[in-house]
Amino acid sequence: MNELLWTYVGWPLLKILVILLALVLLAAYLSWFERKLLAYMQIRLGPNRVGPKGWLQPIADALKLFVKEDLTPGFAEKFVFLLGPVLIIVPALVVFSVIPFGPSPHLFITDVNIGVLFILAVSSIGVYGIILGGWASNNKFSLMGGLRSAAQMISYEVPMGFSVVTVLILAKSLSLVRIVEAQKQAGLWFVFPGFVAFLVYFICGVAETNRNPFDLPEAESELVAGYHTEYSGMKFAFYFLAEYANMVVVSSLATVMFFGGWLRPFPNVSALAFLDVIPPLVWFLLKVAFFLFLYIWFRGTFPRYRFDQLMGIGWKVLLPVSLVNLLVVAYFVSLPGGQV
Amino acid sequence: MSFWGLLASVIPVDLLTGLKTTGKYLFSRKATVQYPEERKEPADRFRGMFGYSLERCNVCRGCEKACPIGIIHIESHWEEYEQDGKKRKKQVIDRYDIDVKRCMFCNLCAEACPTEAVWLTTKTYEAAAYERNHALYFNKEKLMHWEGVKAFPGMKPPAEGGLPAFRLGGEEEEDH
Amino acid sequence: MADLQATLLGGEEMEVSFGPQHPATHGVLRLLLKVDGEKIVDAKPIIGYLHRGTEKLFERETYPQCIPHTDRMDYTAAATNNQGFVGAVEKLMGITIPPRAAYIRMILAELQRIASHIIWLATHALDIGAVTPFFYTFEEREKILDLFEEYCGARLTLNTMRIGGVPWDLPEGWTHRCRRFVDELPKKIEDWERLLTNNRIWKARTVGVGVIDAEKAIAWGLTGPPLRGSGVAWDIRKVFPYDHYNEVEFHIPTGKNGDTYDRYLVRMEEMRQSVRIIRQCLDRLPDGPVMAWVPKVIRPPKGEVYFSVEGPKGELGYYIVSDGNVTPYRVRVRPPCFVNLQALPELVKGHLVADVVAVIGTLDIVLGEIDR
Amino acid sequence: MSEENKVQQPAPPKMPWEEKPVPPQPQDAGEHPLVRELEAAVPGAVVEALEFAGQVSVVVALDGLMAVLSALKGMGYRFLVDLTAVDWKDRPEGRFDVVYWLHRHGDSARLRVKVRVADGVEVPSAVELWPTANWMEREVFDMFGIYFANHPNLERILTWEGFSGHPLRKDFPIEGIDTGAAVYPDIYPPGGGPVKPKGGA
Repeated sequence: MNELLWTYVGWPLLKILVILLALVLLAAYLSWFERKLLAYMQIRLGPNRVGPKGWLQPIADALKLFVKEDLTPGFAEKFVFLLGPVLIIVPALVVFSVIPFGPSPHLFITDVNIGVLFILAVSSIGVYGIILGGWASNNKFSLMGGLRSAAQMISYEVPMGFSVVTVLILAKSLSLVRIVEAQKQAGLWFVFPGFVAFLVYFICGVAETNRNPFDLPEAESELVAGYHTEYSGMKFAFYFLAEYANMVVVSSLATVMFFGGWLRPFPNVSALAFLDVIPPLVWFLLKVAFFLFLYIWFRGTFPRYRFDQLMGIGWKVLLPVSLVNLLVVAYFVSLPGGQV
Repeated sequence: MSFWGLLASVIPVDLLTGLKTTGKYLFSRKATVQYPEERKEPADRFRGMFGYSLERCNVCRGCEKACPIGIIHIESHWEEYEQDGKKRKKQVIDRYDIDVKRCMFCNLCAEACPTEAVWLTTKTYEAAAYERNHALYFNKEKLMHWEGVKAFPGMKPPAEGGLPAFRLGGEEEEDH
Repeated sequence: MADLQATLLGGEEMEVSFGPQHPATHGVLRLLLKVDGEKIVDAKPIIGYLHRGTEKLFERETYPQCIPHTDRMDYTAAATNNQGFVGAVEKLMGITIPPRAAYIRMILAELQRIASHIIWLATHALDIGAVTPFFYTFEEREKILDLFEEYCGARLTLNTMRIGGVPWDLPEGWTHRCRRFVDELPKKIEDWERLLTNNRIWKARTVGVGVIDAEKAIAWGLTGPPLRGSGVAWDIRKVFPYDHYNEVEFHIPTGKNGDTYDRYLVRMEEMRQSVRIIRQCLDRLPDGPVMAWVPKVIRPPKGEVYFSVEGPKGELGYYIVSDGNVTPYRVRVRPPCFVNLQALPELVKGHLVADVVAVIGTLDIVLGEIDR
Repeated sequence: MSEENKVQQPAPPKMPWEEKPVPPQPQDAGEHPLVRELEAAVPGAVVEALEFAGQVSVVVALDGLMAVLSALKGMGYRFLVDLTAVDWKDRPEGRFDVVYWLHRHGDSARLRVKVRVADGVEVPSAVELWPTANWMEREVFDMFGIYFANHPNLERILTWEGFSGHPLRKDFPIEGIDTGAAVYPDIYPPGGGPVKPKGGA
């Protein structure tokens, strides 16, 4: 009985707690990493005052946001205003329950056989947080930010879905663990057969997380701060955290679906076996870090698209490209012996 | 669209050049000056905190007249004294106030001064205060000692013999 | 059809108060936008938040005392403001300034033009979402400010020209450092252009945005880069050369389409032309005095004079009416930003909210000068 | 150096910047080509023409202003550089000068047109001819209180709605007026002068 309790309640809870904590810390440190990296690209030093070399800056930021006065504008719709941050942070964290960080069952919370669907479904709830937050603030800039975000997320969900389907065809499974294993069996990362799908996926991922060059919902120079203009203190911290958590999700998914998750490059080439000294978890994290670096690099380099152009790219470029790509991949897979 | 145009739109050379540029700067020398620990030394002609020398001042009131916003306030009286058996009169300063909080550091007072008794080339700029009305209102004692002003390293307040780093303005000419 | 669309799809128009506290309005400009969704139906600029009554203030000050006040109008281009004012008074009094002073003025003015264009580029790119050029450009601007500091002791509000010349000679080694700076600058400009000029996102945001043709630009009184962007090669430095601009070679860059992208290209090229002018000035810098003989008390004769210089933003004119006193009777500043901003509703109509910030950026306004 | 040498070498000629400046003199410009051109287009329009420092200004009568301005625009003056006003407080023939400063691109000719108006008299608006006159006229209205007839939107531009007075009039005190906008009068006394210690002068 005791053992049962441990297996079904204790251990999962512990794992959830660890991953949650690690995730929140990761998101916080991601912001530090971003500030530092951006600063270095912009020939300055970035945060370096709190703690040694500025290592404690995210903690200081978190503390500041904790103790800050939590303002609710007088004209805001109080309940919905409160609901917004909750709706955005919860899906962002829940998604992590199905992401496998490594091959051993201790390294993921659960392996759902519809993992990809689960992620797509849950993460789209996040958009409600943005829309509701923007609407409830009763601020025109927030409203515009919320609307932009809604339109953006909906339009980019479609090509993203199609590019994910490409992977599903290749892996013949919806489970994320199975997808990685399929890549191991095939002996090659899915990014090679599905390069176009990967590109579409990553562009959509950048757009879905509202990051530069698609950071329209919070475009600072146009909409002040977009949907979170009126938020302060912890509520703002939730939005902030969710954005970074979402970045990690998109990067993790890209890693799992296209870059072999925890696998080393060319998992079946024995000449590269010496790479196995690096444990799978580290491989996974390295790949995720690379995508996060890309995110920040983009932010440091590109201007911002305009709203109509953003929609144009989503519907007129990415959607047809992902559809055609899907058809092509499906055709090759359906050929006799077309198993990748 | 031509083939090359299509190719150019597929391969985002323009975006990659941008990424290359920022990537290059990622490893370049950083421009930040870590302020309280490091300080850039202002140029010799840098116009900062006032220096004022009571001995040099001959109360011509040129600075008071030259100031565009009238922040210099001078009061004086005549005193008789004997020199070589002759009775002479000289002006003695009672009050020499500069309202530094309103100063725009235009240097017109220093240019008007025939004796170089007031100057701005002190390299000193750290005069911030929590309360500007009194902390940044300098009378002649405060001006001489730079009360509440952090002198730039190497510079001394006029009372301790600080001299201008550079003579900025004021033609060399005899007193009148 | 359009009517049907309007009844079916057209919602209510929304009024958005864009500024005066807004990150992209370059100070305290307020725009009252009427938007239909994100489309601009009407824009009404509301200005005056920074009005300090400079023109009234001039009537109190003596002529030399006016100069520091001119610094504070277009605070990103103090040297050209000084140049305009002292030029007007010199014209009023018939003063010829020594050639060395004129060349120093030209060097300062061109450095200031580069510095001003750098601020424009930095904020313009920032408004369009590119953060990084801001820092690259400001590093160069810092070098210009260092040169200013070395010459006149101030970095922003320079007060660096006097009626009859410039107050001081160049410090030792200044020309050398200035030359080194102008030699390095073109490489840096290339770097900035690599981030923007061919970038498809930058092009998407600027090409075809805020178009104004030459005819309209003249009617709206646009001057400076906004006018040149529309294809009118018109520059006070060429049309009414002041100082010694007739002795240096440079060309006036012009655009074709009069859109934001062309104005961007014009300004980038102007920086290069300024470098070219500075190089020539440094080569030719004559020896001699830097101040003309001027009376101790500046008391121009009765009369009125209008004198304009090509500021970084456009034609900056000073109309001085003198009644023979030591203080001007009336000084009118013809602020280029004020006139250029007026065309903003014309430029943004029918565009989206995001284009408003692009257009504000491309007009390169400084509220200190608009409100005076 | 001997005495002879000194005599033989005449003093170098003074450069223009070493001499006392000669201020420009006002001249009658009735015969100036720009004025004659205008005179030919609108006979009898020019009341007075003056050239000073190379700049031509013509004074026209208020009733002929619109005719003159539209004629000038027809003559190629497409660019209204500046529009402003000057307050001559006690002048009998009208208190204000409204000044138009026009530019022609073809030959870079510039012409200043002035019209004298009394306080309270409306000046026809030039917005129809040059749209750029819109804000300039608003500014003149705001600063001088000169009304422009047929202006599309004549309201204050630099000061706020409800501000009383017109700041650039000569009878407006240079220290400003009490608008009730002082924030902390006890800490920052009105007038803005140096905070004088109590009991001081």
